[in-house]
Amino acid sequence: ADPIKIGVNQPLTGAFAASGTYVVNGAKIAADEINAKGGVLGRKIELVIEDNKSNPTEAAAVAEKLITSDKVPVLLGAWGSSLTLATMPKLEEYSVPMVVETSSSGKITTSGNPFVFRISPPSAVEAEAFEPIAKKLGLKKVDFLVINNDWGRGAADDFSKMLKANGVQVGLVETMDQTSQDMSAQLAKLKASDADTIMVTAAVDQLTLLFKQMAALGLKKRVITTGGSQNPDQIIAQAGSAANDTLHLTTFLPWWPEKTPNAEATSYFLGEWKKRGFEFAGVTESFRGYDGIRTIAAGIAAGGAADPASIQKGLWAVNLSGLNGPIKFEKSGPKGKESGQSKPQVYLIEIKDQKIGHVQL
Amino acid sequence: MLEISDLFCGYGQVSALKGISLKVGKGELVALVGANGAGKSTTLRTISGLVNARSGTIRLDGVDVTRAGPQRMLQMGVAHCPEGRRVFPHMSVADNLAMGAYLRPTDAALKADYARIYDDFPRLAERRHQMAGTLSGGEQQMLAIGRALMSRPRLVLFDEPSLGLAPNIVEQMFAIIGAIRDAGTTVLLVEQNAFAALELCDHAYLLETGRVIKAGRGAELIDDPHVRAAYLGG
Amino acid sequence: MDQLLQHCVNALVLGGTYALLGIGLTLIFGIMNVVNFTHGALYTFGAYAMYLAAVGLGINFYLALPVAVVAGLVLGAAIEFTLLRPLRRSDIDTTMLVMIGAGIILQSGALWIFGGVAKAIPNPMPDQPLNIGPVSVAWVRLFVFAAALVLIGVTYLTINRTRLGRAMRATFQDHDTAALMGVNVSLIYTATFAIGSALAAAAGALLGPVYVVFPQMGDLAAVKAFAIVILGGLGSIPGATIGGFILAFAEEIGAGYISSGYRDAMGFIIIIAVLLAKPTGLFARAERIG
Amino acid sequence: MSRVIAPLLLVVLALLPLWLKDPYLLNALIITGIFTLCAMSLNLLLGFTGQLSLGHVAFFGIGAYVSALTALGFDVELPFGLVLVVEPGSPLLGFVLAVLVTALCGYLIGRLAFRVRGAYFVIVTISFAEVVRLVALNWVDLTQGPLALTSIPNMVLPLPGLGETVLRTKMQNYYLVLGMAVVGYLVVAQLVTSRFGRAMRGLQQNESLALSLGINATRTLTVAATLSAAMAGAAGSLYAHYLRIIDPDVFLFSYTVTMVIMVVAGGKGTLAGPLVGGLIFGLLPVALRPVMAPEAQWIVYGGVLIAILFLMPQGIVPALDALTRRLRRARPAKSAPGAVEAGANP
Amino acid sequence: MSMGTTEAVLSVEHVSMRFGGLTAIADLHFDVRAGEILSLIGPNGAGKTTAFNIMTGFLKPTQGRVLFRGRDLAKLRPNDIAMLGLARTFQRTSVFAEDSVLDNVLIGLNRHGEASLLDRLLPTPGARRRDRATLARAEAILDLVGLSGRAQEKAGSLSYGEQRLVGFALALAIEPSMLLLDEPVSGMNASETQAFVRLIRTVRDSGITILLVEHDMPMVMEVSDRIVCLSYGRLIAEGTPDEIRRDPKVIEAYLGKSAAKLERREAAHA
Ligand SMILES: Nc1ncnc2c1ncn2[C@@H]1O[C@H](COP(=O)(O)OP(=O)(O)OP(=O)(O)O)[C@@H](O)[C@H]1O
Ligand SMILES: Nc1ncnc2c1ncn2[C@@H]1O[C@H](COP(=O)(O)OP(=O)(O)OP(=O)(O)O)[C@@H](O)[C@H]1O
Ligand SMILES: [Mg+2]
Ligand SMILES: [Mg+2]
Repeated sequence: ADPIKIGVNQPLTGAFAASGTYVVNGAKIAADEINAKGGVLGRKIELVIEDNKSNPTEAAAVAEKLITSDKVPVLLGAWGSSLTLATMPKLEEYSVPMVVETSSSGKITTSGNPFVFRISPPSAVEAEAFEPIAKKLGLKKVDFLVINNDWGRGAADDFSKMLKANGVQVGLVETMDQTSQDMSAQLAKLKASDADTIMVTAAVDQLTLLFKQMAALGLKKRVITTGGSQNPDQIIAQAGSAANDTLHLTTFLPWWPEKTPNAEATSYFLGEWKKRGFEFAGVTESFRGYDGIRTIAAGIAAGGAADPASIQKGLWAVNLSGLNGPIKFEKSGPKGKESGQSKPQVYLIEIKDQKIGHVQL
Repeated sequence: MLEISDLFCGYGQVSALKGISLKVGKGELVALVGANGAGKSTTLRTISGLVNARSGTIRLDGVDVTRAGPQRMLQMGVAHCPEGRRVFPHMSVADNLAMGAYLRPTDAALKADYARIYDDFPRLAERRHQMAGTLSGGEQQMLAIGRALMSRPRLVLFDEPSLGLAPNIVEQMFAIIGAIRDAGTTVLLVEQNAFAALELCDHAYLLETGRVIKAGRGAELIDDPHVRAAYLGG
Repeated sequence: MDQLLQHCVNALVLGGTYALLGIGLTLIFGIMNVVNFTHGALYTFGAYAMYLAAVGLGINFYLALPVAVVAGLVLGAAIEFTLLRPLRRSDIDTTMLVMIGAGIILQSGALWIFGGVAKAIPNPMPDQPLNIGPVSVAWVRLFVFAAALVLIGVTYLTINRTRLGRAMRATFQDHDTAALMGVNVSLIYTATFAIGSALAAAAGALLGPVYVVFPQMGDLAAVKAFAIVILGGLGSIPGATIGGFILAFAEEIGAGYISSGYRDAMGFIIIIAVLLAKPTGLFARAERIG
Repeated sequence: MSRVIAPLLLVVLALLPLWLKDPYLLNALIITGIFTLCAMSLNLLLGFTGQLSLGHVAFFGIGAYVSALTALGFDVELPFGLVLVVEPGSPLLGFVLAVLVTALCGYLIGRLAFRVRGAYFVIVTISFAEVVRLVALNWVDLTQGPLALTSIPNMVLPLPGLGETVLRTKMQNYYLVLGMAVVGYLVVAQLVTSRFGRAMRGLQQNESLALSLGINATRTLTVAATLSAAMAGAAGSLYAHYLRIIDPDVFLFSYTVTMVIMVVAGGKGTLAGPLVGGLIFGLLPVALRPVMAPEAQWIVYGGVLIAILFLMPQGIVPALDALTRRLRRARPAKSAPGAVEAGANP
Repeated sequence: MSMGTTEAVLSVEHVSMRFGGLTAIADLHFDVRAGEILSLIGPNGAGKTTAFNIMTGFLKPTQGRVLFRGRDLAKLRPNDIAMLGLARTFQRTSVFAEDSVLDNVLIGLNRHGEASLLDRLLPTPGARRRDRATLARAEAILDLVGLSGRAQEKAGSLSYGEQRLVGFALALAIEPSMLLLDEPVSGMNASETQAFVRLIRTVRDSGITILLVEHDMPMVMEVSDRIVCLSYGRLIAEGTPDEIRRDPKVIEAYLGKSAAKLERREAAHA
């Protein structure tokens, strides 16, 4: 039989090229694994990968192409929130479901688009998971330094809300442009503030810069990063000792496969990743591509047919043990037009002496 | 010294020179006169290599230099003081003169040359550090003349050097050109001030629409009725 | 007060790097009149060259720097020779577009060769910052600052005091007449573009170790470089230097006391304000009419 | 040349959807059309006044935001305790407001352009666009900042007899964009062939001389900038209602670069230039997409750009112009035009 | 042979101009009367072009003011002044180099046939008629200056002398009531200059007042009604050509030995 096509809409060039490429590589591992085991519904699956150039207009165009020219019944995409949001009207227009693997904007699952199924945690979910940790750490006053996009802003909002509800003071909320390389002005301000903790939301490259620049300014406070895109290994490799004594909220523990909810799958994924010659640092991004394709495959199997409507139905029935916890969609958003949201696990890790440790609280 | 034969040249579709031949002997002062658009400036530009000849040859001391290019021509001792002043507007007067001596940066005689130019044109000495672009028209013209002389040429091509100069300075300028010739430098002079040029020159050519239509000693041309009517205002 | 001091020191050090970004461009944009959209890509190129030399080949940090600069010089000469020379007589917008094309190719090439993951270049300076009272500065930044000042000084002297510099200025003011002065105009074009490129690459090679190296690193740098050059007045090296410091102070103080969200806006607001007050930049040159 | 190319393109483009049913390609054409409209507006400034606006995307983005916010409604707190509440309105009203607001911005930038020229103008426009982008990003109350404006309604058109029609389908949007492009083309065409157009050309070539002839630089540049901005604003409005989501990425610098490429490669200062450039560089990425790796697509895109300029430094349309002129001259000369007027009387 | 009234069209009232430390004009004071040809002469760098720039609004004087037909020009921009009917040419060649000679003049006819923007958007018959009239006018001007043969040529490709004529045609195109000419015959030979003198006279006879800057003394002496002489920014003499020719200050600062030649020439003519 013909293979079942799955559209993959990711940034392979432009600002997010590194992350998009990781996700695609993870997705390929899943597809090969599934095909090696005989595929779904007796058919192989085939990834149709398109580059959305880190640009919302292109993301929408790519969705249109995948759906109408390649006739894919389901999509994986589109990394950043603005990219995902841009594709959503197309999903509605053609009634095709999409599994969202990375984006964190709350709007994605609250705006009433029943074709969206998200396996990454929106920042509200992350904040909720952080609540018990925050209590145990005994935070008093927190400043924020976030990337100035939906992801960073969303994190600052949701974490502030949660912290205030728990009696923790919230001080400064500083932002940085996603292309900024020099954050010394923001850091000087944070250095002078009386908060005990800084929560940071940014991608790995900016985190590296931040840690180096913090060290250069002699800024020594508790730092917690959120968002799950940290690549701690890359940070250690590039920031060196400057990364010591930082805490990171993450959704995947590739360092200790045995501690993950699905140890067997994690080991397989890590083994395959290594076999293909990719750098270990990328796994904290790429596992989402891997889980995303597995989710879609499970949805197809559960729906019993490879048409968009069946897959959409099937996704609601998915109950899969992902690399970071059970993948199971709950309803979210306005009644009658709910989107699916799965709640992954959130862990706290620590970098000490340039090594990664799991913080058990 | 300079010998041009059957030179053709043009710009794009236009042909500006249609077979020019002329000779400039060593130490001579030769004048080139003609109406607007006759091709005088183009002739000078072709000699100095700013414009490429389409056909014909230019010889300097017997050497074919038709396609030598401006740098090579200057190295061989041919300086060109272009039409319309063309000073470097954002450089000082002194820097403009230094550009004139670009190919002889370490020459010991340089100081004396600067002094001579400043002596000839005291106005320039006053304005040594002014940006050339803010000089008045006539001041720029003096600068252009001085700059051309800074390379100590053997042959100098002047394109309307009297342009925009006050009458007393024009006189002085012609005197300077005469002095240069007397000091042994060969001069090819294009002048709208045809009377003065013809009086001064050893030999003259009359150009019309890209061709040489008359040649002779200056005095001959002054007396020529056609020349009188067409160029000297009757 | 401590915060203000720290901001000022930050701005001073940052201003040095901005000035460094600006001077390469002020040669090519200000003096050659080429709207150089490859400036960012050349900056990125310098950083990758440094990465390859220092990390890939394991050359000593201080020796790798000149290697990267020479690589920039060669690339700049090559770009001028192949792309700009044939278009010398066309207008400024045509060359600008060709430079856009070249910039796209260089940037995509970097992505293709090195991937999107950022690279870090280790430096031999001490990790511990220099602390003076309440103020801290990283050693590597001080090194960059010093190097920037040296490069600016050398460039300034080259342009304003040497025969080469004089020929460069003359050529781009009136290239026919410069040719009549015996200047090898073609060589000057190539040399100027190459030197400007080498300065961009030097900025990349010096800042690569301070920041991280990735294919898009040149985008923001280029926009800032343009702003700095204009702020100081086209073609003026002291202008570009002071423009760099003004921009750095505006950003630092703006982010520190107004809003970090508008950090990058501060520089642009200053530019608009300065140009409204003095439409030809701070170090404009006189023009005359008639 | 423009007189031949433009109507020809119009006929072809008007008939195209009759056999081209692929929604993806229609989508590509719609987006291309929107950017071509921007390119036409940029051409008015760059091609006819010589002022390069590298912040043209600002007008595009402002148009998109104004139109979207009008259609979606919003409430913001203003200083002094004022609260501005706007109920959702018709997208058509949004379009009109988008045009008006961007025209006003264009007017202000035009006034500025009178003071700063050339490279300085370039930077002022870049700065303007960057400041506007940062406002869109940071004024979260109004624009929702990076969280994007979503669920923007489609454009509506009051059709005689049918009431207000919501333009949902690709086909409808295609003809809407095509119609706007035609209107934009005609406005530019009328403008530049007039006395006013000559004034712009004069200013571009020799400003002091133009001034000495009584040409009002401020007014000329302001009118050009105002119209240009309004057209870009109209394009932004179409974009917002077609894509139905906008975020501060509508201010991407690369969009301006795309517009500049379309104008200059097509032939700045010609009427058909931005159309030809727009179609080529709007559709080139679509053509490259299936053939090669993503990075290679960009490299080829840059290569094509360079190749076009090497072969045709003035741009495509002027090169075609020169070619036809040469062909015509090669044929037995019928007597040049102009000679007829000048030399009619013996 | 000063014609008509002594009414001043243009009055320069105690104007000074400084560039940094350099005084280019100091307390300049003179009138131009309606219908006359007045020449402004003086050594290089005396401040003649600067005076033109002040009169046409390109420079604002550091002191003093200029009145044109009774109106203070202090606050007006160059284009406003042109619209009042005061036209100028430039010392350096000045044309719209990329356009044809005819288009150059059409640009210059800017002031001619005011068509509103709306008129253009809807090309009415009225607008078309005006377009045709404008074209005819342009051709007439080219005819007058003798450039009709080169109407379709790119202005930038004309020779130096021809470009100067284009500049003159442009100034005529705005239909001025007064014309400022900055070295109009530089780059022309004696015969061409004579043709130009006839042209200026025709223009003056059509009622246009002319202020001339020129270093071609025979021409100046022949054509001027009156002459004003500047040196180092100061007015040093004012009078008829005969008076100026004999003025020792003018001879010393400006004419040099050529004064004698002029005398001879004049004698020969007489
Ligand atoms: N750059 C150019 N492009 C096209 N044609 C040109 C160019 N320069 C000169 N020409 C043409 O070549 C012919 C000769 O011009 P040239 O400048 O040599 O004349 P000229 O004798 O110096 O005149 P003038 O006394 O006015 O300076 C003219 O018809 C002119 O139009
Ligand atoms: N923008 C300026 N900056 C500095 N100096 C200037 C400027 N413009 C003119 N000057 C100086 O002012 C003086 C008067 O110049 P102007 O051009 O008016 O002289 P001119 O009388 O027209 O001379 P010419 O007969 O040579 O054209 C000159 O010495 C000139 O160098
Ligand atoms: Mg000439
Ligand atoms: Mg003058």
